[in-house]
Amino acid sequence: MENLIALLIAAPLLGAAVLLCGGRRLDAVGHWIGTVLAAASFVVGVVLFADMLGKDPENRAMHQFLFSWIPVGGFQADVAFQLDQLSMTFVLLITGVGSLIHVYSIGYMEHDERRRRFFGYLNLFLAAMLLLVLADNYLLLYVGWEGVGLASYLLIGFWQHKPSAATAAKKAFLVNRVGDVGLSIAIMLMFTTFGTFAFGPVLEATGEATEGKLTAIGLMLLLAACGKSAQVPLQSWLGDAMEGPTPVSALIHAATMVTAGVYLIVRSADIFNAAPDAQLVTTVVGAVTLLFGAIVGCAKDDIKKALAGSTMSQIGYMVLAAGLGPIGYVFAIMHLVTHGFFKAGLFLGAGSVMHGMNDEVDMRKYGGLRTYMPITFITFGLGYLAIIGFPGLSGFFSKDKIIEAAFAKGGTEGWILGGVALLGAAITAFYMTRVMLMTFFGEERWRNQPTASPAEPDVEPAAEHHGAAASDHVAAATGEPHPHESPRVMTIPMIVLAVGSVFAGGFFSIGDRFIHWLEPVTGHAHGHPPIGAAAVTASTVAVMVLGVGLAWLQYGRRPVPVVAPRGSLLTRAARRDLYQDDFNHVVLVRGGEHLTRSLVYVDHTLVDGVVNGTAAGMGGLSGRLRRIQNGYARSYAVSMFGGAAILIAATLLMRAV
Amino acid sequence: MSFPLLTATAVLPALGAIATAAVPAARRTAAKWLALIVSLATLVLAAVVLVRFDPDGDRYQLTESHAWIKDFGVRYELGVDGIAVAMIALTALLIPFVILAGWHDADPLETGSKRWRPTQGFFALILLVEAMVIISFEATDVFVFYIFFEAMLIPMYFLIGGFGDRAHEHGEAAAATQRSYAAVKFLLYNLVGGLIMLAAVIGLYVVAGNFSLTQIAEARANGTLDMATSTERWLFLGFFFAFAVKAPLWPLHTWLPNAMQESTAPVAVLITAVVDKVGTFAMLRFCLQLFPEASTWATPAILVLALISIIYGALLAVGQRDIKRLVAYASISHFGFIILGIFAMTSQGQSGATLYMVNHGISTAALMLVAGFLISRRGSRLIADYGGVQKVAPVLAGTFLIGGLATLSLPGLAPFVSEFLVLVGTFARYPVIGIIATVGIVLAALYTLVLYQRTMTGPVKAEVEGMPDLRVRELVVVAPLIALLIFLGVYPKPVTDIVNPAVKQTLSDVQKKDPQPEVEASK
Amino acid sequence: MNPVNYLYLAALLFTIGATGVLIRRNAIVVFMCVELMLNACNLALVAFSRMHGNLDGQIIAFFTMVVAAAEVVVGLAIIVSLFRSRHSASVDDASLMKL
Amino acid sequence: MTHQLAAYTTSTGEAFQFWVLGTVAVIGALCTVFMKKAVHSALCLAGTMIVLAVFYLANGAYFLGVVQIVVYTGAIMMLFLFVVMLVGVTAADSLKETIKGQRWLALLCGLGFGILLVAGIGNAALTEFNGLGQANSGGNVEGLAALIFTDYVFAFELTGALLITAAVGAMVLTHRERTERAKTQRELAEQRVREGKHLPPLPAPGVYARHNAVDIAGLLPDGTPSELTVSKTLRDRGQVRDVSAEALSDLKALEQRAEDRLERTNSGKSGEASK
Repeated sequence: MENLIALLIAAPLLGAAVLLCGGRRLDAVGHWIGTVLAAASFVVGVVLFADMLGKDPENRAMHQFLFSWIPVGGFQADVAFQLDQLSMTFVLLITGVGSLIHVYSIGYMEHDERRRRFFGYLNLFLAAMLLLVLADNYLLLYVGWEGVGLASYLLIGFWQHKPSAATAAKKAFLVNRVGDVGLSIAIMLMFTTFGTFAFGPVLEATGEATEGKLTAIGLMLLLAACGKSAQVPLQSWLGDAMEGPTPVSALIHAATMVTAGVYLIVRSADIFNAAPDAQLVTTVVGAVTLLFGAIVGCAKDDIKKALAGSTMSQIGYMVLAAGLGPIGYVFAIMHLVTHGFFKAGLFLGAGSVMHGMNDEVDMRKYGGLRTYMPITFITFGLGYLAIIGFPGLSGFFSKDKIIEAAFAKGGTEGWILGGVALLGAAITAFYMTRVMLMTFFGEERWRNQPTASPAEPDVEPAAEHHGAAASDHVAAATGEPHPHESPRVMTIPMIVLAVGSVFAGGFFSIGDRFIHWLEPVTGHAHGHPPIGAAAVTASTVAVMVLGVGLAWLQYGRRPVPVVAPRGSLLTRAARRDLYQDDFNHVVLVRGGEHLTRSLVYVDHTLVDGVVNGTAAGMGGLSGRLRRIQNGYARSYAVSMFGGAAILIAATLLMRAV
Repeated sequence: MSFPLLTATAVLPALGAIATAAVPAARRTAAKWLALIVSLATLVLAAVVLVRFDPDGDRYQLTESHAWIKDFGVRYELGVDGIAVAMIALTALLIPFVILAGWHDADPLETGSKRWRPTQGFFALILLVEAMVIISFEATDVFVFYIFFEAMLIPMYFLIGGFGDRAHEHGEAAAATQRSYAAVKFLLYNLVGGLIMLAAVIGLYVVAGNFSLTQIAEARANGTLDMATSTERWLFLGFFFAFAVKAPLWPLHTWLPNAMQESTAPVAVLITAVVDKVGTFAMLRFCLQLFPEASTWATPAILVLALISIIYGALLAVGQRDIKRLVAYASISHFGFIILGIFAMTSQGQSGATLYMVNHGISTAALMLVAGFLISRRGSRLIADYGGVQKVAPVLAGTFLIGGLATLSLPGLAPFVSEFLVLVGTFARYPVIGIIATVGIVLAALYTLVLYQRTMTGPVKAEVEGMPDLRVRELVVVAPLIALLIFLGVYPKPVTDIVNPAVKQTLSDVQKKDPQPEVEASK
Repeated sequence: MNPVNYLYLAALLFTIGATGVLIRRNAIVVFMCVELMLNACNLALVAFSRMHGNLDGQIIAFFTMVVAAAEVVVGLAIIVSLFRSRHSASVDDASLMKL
Repeated sequence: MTHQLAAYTTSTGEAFQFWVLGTVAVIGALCTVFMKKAVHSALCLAGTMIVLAVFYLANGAYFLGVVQIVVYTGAIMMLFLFVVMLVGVTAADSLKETIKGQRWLALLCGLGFGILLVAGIGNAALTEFNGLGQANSGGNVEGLAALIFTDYVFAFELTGALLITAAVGAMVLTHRERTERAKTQRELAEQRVREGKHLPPLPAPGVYARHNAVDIAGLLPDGTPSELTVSKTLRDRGQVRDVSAEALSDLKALEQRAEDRLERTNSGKSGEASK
């Protein structure tokens, strides 16, 4: 059984290799190869899952040792896999959602000439992500960690002819690199502290290490998590990452990759448990981010950016939960899974809407679409209900548990965190309702106005890259859009995800299935909020209704202006991601440019100048010296004579002394 | 006595060089093929060396020793340890690609010129450099090493000054002046270093009475030869200076950008991937073995310089407008990592450094050669002149990207392994330096991705339109390198197995042990 | 008086001759000064031979004379041909010995 | 007795001789250096050499003394003089220094050198010495001969070879091989016609003169001297004597006398004649 683990990764990896090296002759079948291999990986996952269920909870973990990777002295890095409940959860999520999105992409990317490569990248991503969650040591995890970074870089910048896309891709990779620094430093710390960086030994030995070291490791891991999961202060890349094709946003920037940070924290649970300070920082980061994302999400008119903000804030929930320790880990993962379902569904819906509207992403140019694309409307709606935590849907269960846990943290912290979580829930309800209303309800603002998508300044025909969108819109690309439902190959995945987002939460929570499932790995402690669980739940629902109501008052009752009003100070700030990017630009980019320029100057004038200066000096000196050679035999004779005199003097002195 | 394998490995390319130079003017192609075949044969010999070498055997194997200059106790002594084997293999591996990549670099400008000899000279010089580099990797006699360490400069000088990059914005004349400037700069820098080293070599002879590395190291080890501390330090500095110039270490680096910028891409690869490695290799073999105390004494300063090289080189790479200069500064940054690893005095650091030499050779070769193909197509080195190449020549762009990713040491590619080893090794002994050095990886990502974005992505520039994709010859050059990058990234064990014992030896020479982890984790 | 005075005299003459070589421009005069120096040497040699009480000094002086004769012959020949070629016997005219 | 005496000091006579002749020698040397004309230098040098010859004799080097006079002063110095004549006796070269600082440097070096030499001899401490008594007992020449033909025979032979080489060398240097055939009268004439100057042969020196020395330029009809009539060598040496002035005055006087004798009272005519 263990040997199957490698197969999980091998399948998509093979797909990537074949598709990327295959060349044009594979264009016809490329997408099928990719999808089939992804599905195969899912099947393997299911088989392993079944096998795992067969064993008793305590020793479900499986190991597979492939080969020794980097053996140098005490530094022993192996390529070995560990498949326990936690990994299994991710495996199923990644391969499952991944396969669905492969299917979806078949339709979405239909008319892109580079579809083969797109699927190659998708497979590459799957492989890297699986490696990330299956690795049994931090260094191998690091490989997957950067691998998903690479895949996301390639996919965000998939439409490379768009400078915006290329820039966004670069930005994403760089910000992630900053996080990676954290991860690698954490690994080094582990090596110097424990002499190893394999999960098992490290996590066992946490008890013996000093708390300071553990805190340091924890914080470094948190930094890494911030980078990957777009948490404050490294969140700036996620918004721009929406430049990528929508399936990418759904798979990488909603369902799986961005949750890797949460995985990292939960995986290192023992370290964090032993380092309360690190935990505190984690909760703070989570809380801040969930507000940040929510606020940003409220202001964005670009539907994908709005969803990105919501992703940010949802992951903030997860990080918050993970920071709470044993009372939170399980719920973090649970929310992660449910979020994987409904957020992926939402993005796919958004994609479906977009290409029904000539790739228009501005919600102000939508409206009343529910009649034109019913399936999209329904699936999107279910996802919407799930995310705002409508009782009975999956989002409700997971998020409510997190809020409870936050209160259960106890003390003022507990109150603050819980309060923030509640507030976040309200805002979530608000902006998601806003998205829903602006897109599917209200009057049809897209009527009689050409929509040249702001997403593509260049004049390339949409057929170049925008899949089904182009099929009947090449002609009308600049004219009035003709909203229509997407082909079945796209709707089916949306339906499946919708189902997931409806029932997953309930399925997990009933009888604490999920808790029992993960407990052996992460451990679990029941948290008791000071105001009983029921009260928390009630308040959650209450704030949810409140948020929905407010949104309805603002966007449901009055018509939505096509051109965005100037808005309040906060709105404007939120539109610009609370000026976080501008800060980066001014401080880092500009500063960096000046620094490099001045350094180039220094290198040329100072370091090089010293050398050239010496050379010039030598030349001048010799130029002076050669004047002595005036060519007159007599002057040479004088020097000879003088020399003779000096010699005699020398000999005499020698004699004297 | 057995067959002198090491000598053969070095002599074969030398003979090949003579033969190539002797090919009549009209038969250019024949000369090229001859050179290629010779380099491949050398590769075979190097492979034999690799096979015959037993990692767990004596320190120096396949040794040869003949009296040369009796009066000065100079002996023609050759011998390889794991590190040397790795470097020889790298050299022999890269040269065929260099030759193949430079296939047309020395062709006559106007076709059909009968009396055009430089083509022969170009390939002959390349083979000559290979021979000298290989023998300086093999020499265990300081004097022999010094001779070839210096003699290397002559063919390199002609390669840089004589066969410059024809792509120059100010025309051929300006290119020629720039070239000669670069060549002279290269020569002067390295000569100065070499002369100082010569003084140190003589001093060593005065102190030790012979030039044999093995004997002196042994005598140092068992205390029969004890130098005054000051003497040892001076000698160490003499040696180190030369190697630091060659390496190149900040602030002795300014010759490298000019040299790489002005020379053709294959020659640039020759400089940074092969010749410069002699410097770092010699630090490991000579500085540490001959002068252990002095090495430990100088470590802090050297580490700081290496750190400066890393950050400084990376920052300047970000600031460059010229593709080749950018790669050059990136190399400076990487050499910083190598030196950092060597003087971190941990097994991870030094194994990492050795591995780094190999990987950096391959990755730079890949990146630089693809860059060379790109430049040869457009006829300009300026980044600003490109854009959207990815759309016109996807394969070229893809290989370029992989080369770049290797340069920023992406996990899964070879350089990551070595870089991480170096960082861990440094961190284990000097945490602060380790952390600062880690920042270098962000900068590496920055300059690589900026380069890729500016040249390959975005709307297609008019001049780039219709740029042909990689030809078969070029693919033959690049594909194996990339395959090697991936293989060594996934399974570096073969190399580490060869290198580790030698590194252990070196560490024992300097009486250093790996720092032990605070918590002895149950494994 | 002590014969050492001869040596002093020789030294004096030698110095005068040398200075003359350095000062004069006319090749012939320069040449004469050289002869003067030679003679000074001879005087010293003779004085030495008297002091040591053997004839070796004189013999060396004798050889010096012979050599001087040969030298004069050749030297003067050179001067003559020099004068022929450039109508001047000044040593400064031959000032091509520079970079 | 002479031996004993010679062993420590010399006779007062010799001392007297030394001081007198030494002064002479030094003066001669100085003159050699500082005389403007080469001839004078040569003569002064000859004087110095003779003085030296005397000193040789005084030091018991009889053979050398004679050789000094015969060979040096007799042969070599004459050779010098001969060359000086060849190059130009009267051509005095200026003592003005052309190279900057050369003279001062030279004097400085000379002074320093001299002082050092003297100092060297001084602290060589040569007080006690033995004369040539027994060395010259068999006669100075015989003694020399014995040594030359025994110990120094090789050197002697070599000097012989050297002398021959020198003689040959001198010849080679001075003797000019005529590479092309000498031009005949006719060719010279034709050349002159071709060049178009001096169609008639060059005028002879000494025209209109009671002087007919080669160094006197012939006069042109208007009485001015013509350089052409004097040989080039003399011209180069600047040894042309100009007698045109007195020649003209003589002419005038001659005409005057003729007038008187013919008793021409015609003032107008006389006026014309006096012109």
